[in-house]
Amino acid sequence: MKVNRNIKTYFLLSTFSGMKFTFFKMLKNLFNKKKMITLNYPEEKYKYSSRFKGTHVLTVKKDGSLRCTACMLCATNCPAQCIKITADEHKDSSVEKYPISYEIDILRCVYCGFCEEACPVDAIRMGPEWQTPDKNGSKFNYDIRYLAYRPQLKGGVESSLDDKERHSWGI
Amino acid sequence: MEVKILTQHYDKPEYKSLDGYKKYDGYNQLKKALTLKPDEITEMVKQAGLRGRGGAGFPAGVKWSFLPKNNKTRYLICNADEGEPGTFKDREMMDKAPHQLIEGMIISAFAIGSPKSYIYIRGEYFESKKIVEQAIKEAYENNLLGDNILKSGFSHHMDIYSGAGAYICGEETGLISSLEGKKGQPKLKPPFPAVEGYLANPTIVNNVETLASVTVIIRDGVDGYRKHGTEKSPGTKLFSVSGNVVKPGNYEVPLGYPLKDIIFNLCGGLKEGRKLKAVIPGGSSAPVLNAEEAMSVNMDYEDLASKGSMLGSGAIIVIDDSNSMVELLKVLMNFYHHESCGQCTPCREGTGWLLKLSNSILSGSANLNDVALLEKVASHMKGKTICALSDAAAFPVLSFVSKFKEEFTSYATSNVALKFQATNVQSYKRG
Amino acid sequence: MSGKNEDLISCSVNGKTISVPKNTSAIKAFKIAEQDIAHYCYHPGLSVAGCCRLCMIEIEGNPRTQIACNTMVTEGMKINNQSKQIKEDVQWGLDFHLLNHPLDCPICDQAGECGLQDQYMKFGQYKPDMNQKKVKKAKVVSLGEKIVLDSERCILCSRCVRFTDEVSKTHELGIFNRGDKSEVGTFNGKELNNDYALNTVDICPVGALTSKDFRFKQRVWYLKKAEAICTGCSTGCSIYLDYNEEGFFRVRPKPNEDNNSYWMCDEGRDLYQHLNKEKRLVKVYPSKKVSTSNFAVSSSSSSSSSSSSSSSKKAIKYLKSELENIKDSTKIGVLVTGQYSVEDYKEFFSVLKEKNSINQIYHWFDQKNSKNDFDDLLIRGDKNPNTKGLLEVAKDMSLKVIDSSELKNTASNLEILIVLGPEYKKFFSTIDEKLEYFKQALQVFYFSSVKLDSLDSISNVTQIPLQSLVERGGTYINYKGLKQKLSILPQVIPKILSFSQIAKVLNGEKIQLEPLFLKTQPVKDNQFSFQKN
Amino acid sequence: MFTISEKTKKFITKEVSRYETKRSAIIPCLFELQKDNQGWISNDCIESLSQFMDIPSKDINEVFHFYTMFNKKSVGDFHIQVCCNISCHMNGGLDLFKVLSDEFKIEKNGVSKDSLAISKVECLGSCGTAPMMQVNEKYYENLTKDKAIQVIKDLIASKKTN
Repeated sequence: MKVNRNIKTYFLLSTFSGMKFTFFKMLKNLFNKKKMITLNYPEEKYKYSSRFKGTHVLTVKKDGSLRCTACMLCATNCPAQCIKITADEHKDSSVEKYPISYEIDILRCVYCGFCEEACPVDAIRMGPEWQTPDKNGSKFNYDIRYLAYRPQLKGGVESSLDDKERHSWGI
Repeated sequence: MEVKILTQHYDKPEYKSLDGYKKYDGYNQLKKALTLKPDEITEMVKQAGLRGRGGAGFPAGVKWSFLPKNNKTRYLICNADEGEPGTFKDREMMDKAPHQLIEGMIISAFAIGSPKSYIYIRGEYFESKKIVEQAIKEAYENNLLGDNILKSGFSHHMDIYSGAGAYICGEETGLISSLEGKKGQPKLKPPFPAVEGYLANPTIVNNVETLASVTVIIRDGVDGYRKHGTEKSPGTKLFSVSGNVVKPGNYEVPLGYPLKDIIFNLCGGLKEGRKLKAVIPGGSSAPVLNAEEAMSVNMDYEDLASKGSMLGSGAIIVIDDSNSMVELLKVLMNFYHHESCGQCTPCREGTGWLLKLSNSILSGSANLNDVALLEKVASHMKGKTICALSDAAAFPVLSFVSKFKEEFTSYATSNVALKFQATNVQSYKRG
Repeated sequence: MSGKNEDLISCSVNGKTISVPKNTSAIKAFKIAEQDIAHYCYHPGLSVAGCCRLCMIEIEGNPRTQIACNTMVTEGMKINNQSKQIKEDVQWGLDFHLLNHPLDCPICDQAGECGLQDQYMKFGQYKPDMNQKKVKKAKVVSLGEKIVLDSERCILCSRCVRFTDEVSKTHELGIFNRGDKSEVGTFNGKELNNDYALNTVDICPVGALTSKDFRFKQRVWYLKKAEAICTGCSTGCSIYLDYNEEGFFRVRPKPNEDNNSYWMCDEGRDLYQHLNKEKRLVKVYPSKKVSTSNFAVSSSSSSSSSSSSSSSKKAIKYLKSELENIKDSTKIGVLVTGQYSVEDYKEFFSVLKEKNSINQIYHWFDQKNSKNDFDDLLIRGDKNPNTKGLLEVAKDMSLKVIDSSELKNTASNLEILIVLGPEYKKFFSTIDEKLEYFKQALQVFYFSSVKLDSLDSISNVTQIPLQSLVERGGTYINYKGLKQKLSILPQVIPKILSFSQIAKVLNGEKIQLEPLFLKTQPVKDNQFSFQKN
Repeated sequence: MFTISEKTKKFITKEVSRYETKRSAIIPCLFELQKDNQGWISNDCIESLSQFMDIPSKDINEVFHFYTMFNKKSVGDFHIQVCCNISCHMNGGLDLFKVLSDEFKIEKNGVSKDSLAISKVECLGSCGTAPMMQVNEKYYENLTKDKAIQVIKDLIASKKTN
């Protein structure tokens, strides 16, 4: 029998048929949590690959000093021109040149990774973090203290060529 | 058997002093030469075909004829630096017959009309320097040097100058820079020394033996001199034989004399139980000959050139089968790296590279393409620098590697795994 | 030196036939034919060393390859350096140069203009076989307070040694040791401090000699190059000024055959310092003595805190009003130094002459006795770049030139003294003597582009900022009458007038102030990436 | 400041006038100076020589560092120079060097207690009589291990007597 259009509109048959789909999905999720597609963020976070291009990290040598020699190649290669470096003479003559200030204006950064490619001494890397909110605008100018020594970097940044192997060579 | 012309009276100790030298027909050639005209003497030397005995083998007469006709003072310099490894003939000539050299120099100076000449002697030869100085003093006292020599109107002054230990000062222009008090670094050619040499004056640089042979040419005349040796390389040559032979020493034989006779007859052959492995015929910078080539070669400029080697300073280094060619190459490369004057980049950096490569091959930490690299580096160093030291370093490498290929590869393949040498990655103290 | 004589020789370089004057070397022929040739030790201003062995050429009819810097061109000679053999030789020559060269490009100041980088890009082999240990030499050796030496980077081309032997004739630098252990250096710690020492930094093709003044200040590819004239003395050497948005960083000599060939002295290298903001006179300092009411300059009451928005224009309007109510021209004194261009003098004097009919100017010239001493290379006693120009303009406008020492007795009855102050303060030793005269005059208007701190203490001086010499442009006439034009550069400090604008204001016309260099420069393209100027 | 002895000063003035240019006299004067300063030349020696001969100290230092026979540091009374080039190497030049340095305990480029110094040098032009060595100015040829040791012992003994 042809179901009358009015019954469909008044008794909201199409709505309930739609809700049927989500209702059974909810039951399925209730009973076997592991198969659930979505993550309950922020407790569980998605694990990205080591090549993920997140917030920048300035890698450090064994003695904790910056690996960066202020050669300005990243600042030159950056299409957004958001890296500002000033260099100075290092006291220890075997280091010769090091940055006294290294700032990235993260609001203008397009996370393209050109700086990581340009760096000859692998001093700057794109780290795994990506959630970096902040309250006022001035905080988005990351300086050396944030880029190299922020607390989230406690365990060292895992990447294709980990620091531990290079530290074992003593550089 | 030996043909002693230059070294006829070397066994007599009094030949060293002036009267002893005069007893054996000494300084008569000078009297005879002073009667001739200078150009005649140059012509005689050119006819006699006397070739330079120092290493290049350039005809002496032709070199003398390059002198420009201008009124600049001309200098004659005797190259007694003798740095070529394996060579010790000049030292014996100066120890045993200094006057022979002085007489030859005065005749040559008269031929090219030079008022002043120097004997540039090697710094390490302290004793020889004393002997030659004494001889010069005697010559000055007997009116054989100084003004109006033997009343002939030709006046000539001679001085002796000692180097301070540099193989590069054996090269003509290196010697001239050293004489001028600068670092013994070779000068750019052109202009050649005959045109602009010592203090930009025309200069002729000749080896001890070349200048001494001039007296022989004057005494025996052109055809008397050409009696010995072959058509293209006439006269006799002093060969200093060293290495694994029973009786090493200086032997004067006519040019064209078979090498086999020199080693096995004159020098009493190898030590017993040893086989001939290789011979370096003309000083360390001459390409090496393996055993077969050495057996069949005659010692003159043309035959050695046909075998791919060169006569050079006539220092025969005999190598028997107890030595490893790679080790000898390392010794030679160490020599050339130590003696490179550092002026031109290919030679300064190239000799260092060759030494490090031969070291790594010898220590077994090299791989196959290191041997090929050794040859590539040597071939690209050759012929590109101001003086011939880079060629002198490249010739042994190319001849050693090409003629003893399997020995080099055996050293290299003993290290099968290509080890990654993290040689540059280490923290070093700088500044 | 450029061969005007008639006997020109024709020769063909890489197929291009050119005619060159007699006895030029083959490498100069390559430069005339604009053909690329790799070379390090050849420098047109120095003797031939022929030791880098890179400028190899093939000459038709000569089996061996020759070096171009030592071979003289003969009639009808055919030379080329394009053959495969030569290319391979140059590639290996470059490899030999880079054999013991340290990997210092990130920390080397020369990166971007380094001979090794440029010529390896053009002629290099790109597959290095070197796998042995490099030779270690002394790094960061300080040669005095101007230059730092790094002998690991040095490729021993001996240019600097030849410079100290032939040009500055002070024989400080030498190459010691032998073989690949040889190092450039001075003997026993002696310093490289002669007047022309920094030229060795320019001619060093690599980063072995770097100047302490420019050390790590700026990367070379950020800098733009402007041609200018050094105003340190009356030689007027032509120079390159390196600058970008943050200011001026470096002065380098520009090859100019008929004046300073390839060199410049070290004093001239501080020229860039007084073009930057720190040393400049940025805003007007009105004199305190005059009552601020009719000095309609500062809107707010206190005079010192006036914003510099358009105060210099108002200050000159005030000067105009002061000048109008002085009828007697002897009451006005004009004290001038030889530091400004011919156009500046013409405009300024013509206005004053026409409005106040002045007929004399005081010439502030400190080097009377040392005027014509000369160290037979470049440095001259007369430290003003345009003394000749000033005298010429004064003669054209029939202005009497009186020496500034006359001010001793005339300064007291002067009502207005206009001063065109010096830029190179260190050459004007008699400044404090002049300050006495300023005190006697009733009112002093001190025009200068450089801040003179000792003027603040004098009450009756109004300091008015001026554009610096590169922002004004204009022609300068050096000691032998050579006229040299300066190109005009964008401004570094806002709201500053040039002489033509000052003249217009004095005439009462309207002027439109130039926009500032920083803001208005539209960033059309990413000028920090590889600009090819 | 090193004071040049009177005898050497006279020698230098004679040498300077002996050659065409005074620069040619640098090498002979450096040899003389080396005798004055116990066998080696210090920077002060070069400084005073350059003042005395009025030649830029750079040129003298260039010549000094170029040649191997000028010693850069003290070499004691006897400087043993063992030839290690190709002919001497084949006849045992290297072990001669090892034997001598072990026997008299001379460490590498140092001076032993009875003031001996030893170094490997290049070809000394006496290959026929390999292996050989040069001590100060005298050649000792056709050496065997014990003959060489005996020679050095005699030298030390002779030094003690005079």
